[in-house]
Amino acid sequence: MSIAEMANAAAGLAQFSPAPSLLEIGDSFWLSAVLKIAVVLAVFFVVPLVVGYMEHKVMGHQQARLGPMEAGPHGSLQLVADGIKFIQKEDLIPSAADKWVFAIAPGVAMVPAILIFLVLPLGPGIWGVDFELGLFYALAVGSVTTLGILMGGWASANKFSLIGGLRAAAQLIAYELPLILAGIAVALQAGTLSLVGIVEAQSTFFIPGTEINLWYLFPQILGFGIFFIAAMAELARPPFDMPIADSELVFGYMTEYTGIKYAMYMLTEYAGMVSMSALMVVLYLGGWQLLPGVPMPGCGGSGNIFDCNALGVGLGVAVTLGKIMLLTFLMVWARTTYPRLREDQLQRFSWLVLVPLSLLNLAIIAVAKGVF
Amino acid sequence: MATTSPPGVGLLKGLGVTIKQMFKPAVTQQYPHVKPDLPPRTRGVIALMDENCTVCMLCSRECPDWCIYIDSHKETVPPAKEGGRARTRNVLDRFAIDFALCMYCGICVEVCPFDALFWSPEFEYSEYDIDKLLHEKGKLREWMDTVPPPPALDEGADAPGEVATAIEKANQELEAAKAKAAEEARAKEQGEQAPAAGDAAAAAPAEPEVKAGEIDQETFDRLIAEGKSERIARSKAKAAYVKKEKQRLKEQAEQQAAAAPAAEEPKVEAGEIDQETFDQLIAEGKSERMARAKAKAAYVKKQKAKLRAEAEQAGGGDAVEAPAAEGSGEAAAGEAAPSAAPRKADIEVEGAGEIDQETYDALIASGKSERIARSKAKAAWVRKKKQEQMDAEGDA
Amino acid sequence: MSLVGPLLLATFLFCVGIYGVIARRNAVLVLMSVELMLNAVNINLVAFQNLLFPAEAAVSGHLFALFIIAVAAAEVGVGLAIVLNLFRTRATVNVDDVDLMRW
Amino acid sequence: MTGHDLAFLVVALVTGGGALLTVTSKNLVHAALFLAVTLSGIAGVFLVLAADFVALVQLVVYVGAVAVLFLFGLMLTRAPIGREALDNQNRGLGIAVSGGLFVVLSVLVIGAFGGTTAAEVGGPRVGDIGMVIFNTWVLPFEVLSMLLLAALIGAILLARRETGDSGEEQAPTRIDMGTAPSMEAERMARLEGGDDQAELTAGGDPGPAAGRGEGRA
Repeated sequence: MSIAEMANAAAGLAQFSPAPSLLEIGDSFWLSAVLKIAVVLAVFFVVPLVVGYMEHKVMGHQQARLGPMEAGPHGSLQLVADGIKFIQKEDLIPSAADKWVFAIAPGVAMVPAILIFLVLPLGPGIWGVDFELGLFYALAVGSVTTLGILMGGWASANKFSLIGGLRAAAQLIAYELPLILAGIAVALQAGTLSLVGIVEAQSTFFIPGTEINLWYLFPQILGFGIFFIAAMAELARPPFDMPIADSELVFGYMTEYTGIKYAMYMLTEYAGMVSMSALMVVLYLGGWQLLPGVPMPGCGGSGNIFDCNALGVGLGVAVTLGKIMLLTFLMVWARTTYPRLREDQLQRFSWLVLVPLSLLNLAIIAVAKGVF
Repeated sequence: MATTSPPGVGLLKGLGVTIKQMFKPAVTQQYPHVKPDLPPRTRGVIALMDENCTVCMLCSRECPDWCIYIDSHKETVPPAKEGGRARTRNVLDRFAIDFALCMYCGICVEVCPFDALFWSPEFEYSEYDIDKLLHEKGKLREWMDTVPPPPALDEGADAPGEVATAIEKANQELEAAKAKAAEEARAKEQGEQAPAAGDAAAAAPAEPEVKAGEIDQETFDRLIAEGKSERIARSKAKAAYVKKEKQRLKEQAEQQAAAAPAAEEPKVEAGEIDQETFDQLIAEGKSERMARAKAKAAYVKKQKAKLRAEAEQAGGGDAVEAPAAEGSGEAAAGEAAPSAAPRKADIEVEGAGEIDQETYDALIASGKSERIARSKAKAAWVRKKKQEQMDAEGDA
Repeated sequence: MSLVGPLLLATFLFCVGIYGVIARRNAVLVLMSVELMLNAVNINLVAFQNLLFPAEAAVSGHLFALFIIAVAAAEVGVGLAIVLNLFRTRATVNVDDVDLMRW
Repeated sequence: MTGHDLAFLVVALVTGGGALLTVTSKNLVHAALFLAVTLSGIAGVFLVLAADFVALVQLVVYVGAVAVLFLFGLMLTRAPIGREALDNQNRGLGIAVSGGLFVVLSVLVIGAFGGTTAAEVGGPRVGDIGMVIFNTWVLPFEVLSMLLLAALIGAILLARRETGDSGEEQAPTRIDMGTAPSMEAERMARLEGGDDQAELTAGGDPGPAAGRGEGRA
């Protein structure tokens, strides 16, 4: 027994063993790999479309409009139609642009957005990998998107694009800090970085001295608020959309993009909404659990959320997607309500409000963890 | 001092506003599926009633965008009367409005003196090609069908100017004829002749009015079935109804006439139309509006002729005189009337726009301007008339 | 897995970094080359730890790699601040031009 | 040649190619982007070496922050294009030194570890790293955090435009940008001629033109 293992044993830390994914069928590596990729891609391409449609309709109704009504029943196929339109559009590249960088920048932004979905648990057993560093992985991979945006802004050979790209980069760096700090507090409380492990830890978290099960939303309401705001800023969603502020910068780093590349940037944004919401669901809202303390129908295992039959799995996925929809609805709601911040207000808000608050949150959680 | 609320309350209030708005009904109009509810006199597009156009070019000249194109040629019209002068008139060849240039100011509609241009509420005439927005008179004429009828007059309002004039004129002539008839009757009475026709005329039942606005359902259905537009069908059906009604009334009148041969129409009703003329014009493809106007004129003319004939009948052997009196024109009629009914003379004399030809010629010859000459001649005419009237009174 | 591969890659990156430091005149590029050299060292540390002493409990290789990453981040932050300041005062970022201390 | 070796070969080629292009690229921004590729490749190398945590730290710190910081630096200063603007006259020397060093080190490495292979690639779990940091290495760790804090404050002080005492802001640098991205030669000529459009922040410096003039003389 090594020193580390002894230390682990002393600290009560168990060695990590990944929870198996339901998508692993038998011993076939390739079959399960293809299945996982298919599921991840399906989620990546379908759920953002639903979120986008929801945004159209919610924004419309909140602004006394109807939103899309023509494509499909109540405009439900509007984004599909948009996608077809984007594919048909001419792919313009400005003559002064840096061709290669301009061409690959949307891909650099989009690929990390896909990769995040690999570790997000959508239901009992419905995940690509239960990665030991899942939370860290999601935040780390997400930070690469910055590079794609900066590349696009610089390569467009357009001052609006450049300013937009710089703003985006500054904003993403500034808000990554509170995001990660809030995430660390959750990891601290759960004792693991694995997203599945965090869900499990929430199902077995009780108010000290009682039998009342709670999600991390309640002890970490401050952290949740910080994470939510920082996530909106990370995604450059209004009211934090300074990088594409259309009244000042035309369309920021996307100004010169058309057709499929533009669609890739947009898909990145909406997929980011979905993945950030899914992260919040996992970190604060108990993953696929119906309600705190309520065992999932058709499930057994630890905290009554694993070892599910078909009903439990279906219900779990539905609950997760429902929570994601709820959170994205909150984002859209904030978008229609608040005006855009100014660039200096944005930076000030991050460094002078969110970062100290997230440090405070972390300290509170650490002390509480030590005490109880 | 403004009341301060704890920070964040404003943010929540904002969220409340948007969420409340979300459950209120939207104000969107689903346009292509639901037609907009436009005000009745909406200015959508300019329609042309080409029969009314006299190629005066006023619209084209007033147009700030110069978007009206008019071509015409002159035609010589044979003299209306034997020995008269042949006249020329303009015939419209082309009337086009370029709606790509038009700014919908409506000056052309305002300026048209002959009611040839109208605002139509039609607005769905967009094109993919800007060239196709140049619309010729055929298309402009089609839009005429979408022009709503003029708004109804207020209760108790004066009749429109042209109608009032027509009525007045007809009444004048009627009065003149009556007066003449009465005079003749008096003359005859003096010669111990038959009783006055005038009384009989007064006693005769008036022709019942034909209600405008009713349509002949049969005709309407048939036309709709033929694919005519609803408006055209309606107008034709109206005409058909009027025709039928007139036919019926005529038969009735004939029956009455057979019963009372002396019956005649006491008064020329304004608004009545001559069905024959109307039908003929409609059959010629003239617009309903035009046909109606002409038919009205024709009716008035006919009525006059009828009255005259009756007067002649009543006058018996003096028939030779009457045409001569008519032939001397309206002045003669106007002159005759005051002698019979002096109380109306002042008004009629003042209201008339007749000029004294002698005075006019003299003034023109002495180098006065046409305008002055005309006004002085008018004054002279009135003076003369009054003189005559006074003389007549003196005679009486 | 062979240990030589990572070590050779590290060597290559280190030499490329040296070339960059010598041959580049733009201060930002020089900083980049320094980063390359630091990363080469990181590869060495991790490779030795994981391939040569996998059962070692002290995991010093990983730790030093993490420390180097942290120091490198600090170095880049300060370095770029200096370069920015240099650009403000001299309107140039060429290291050749910054020779005020040369006698 | 195992699967690990094959995977390593692929990421190593990407990494090495990226590094080579970083130091030879004629475009400053391209160089920074190639550096990002190199750093991502190194993260890949760490993954192949089963060092997940280090790989992710590499991704966050280097690709997500340092590369972006470099790009920032390039865009805030000017990014001239062309070999003359980026390289000095020491290319031959650089090739000689680095080439010689590479040969020597390669021979050494192959001689020392030529036959060493690991049967199984495995690394410590993140829990182990945490335990070691906060047990054995806690003092260096704390010192490192102090270093980071010092670097943070230092960088802010260096980059701020304010002067130390009054806190007043100095006039921003005005720079004649020229008409094309690469006007280095022209600008230099103008500097030499004393017709300097670049207005410099005060600091007791006699100014580059005068300073250089003395230096050259």
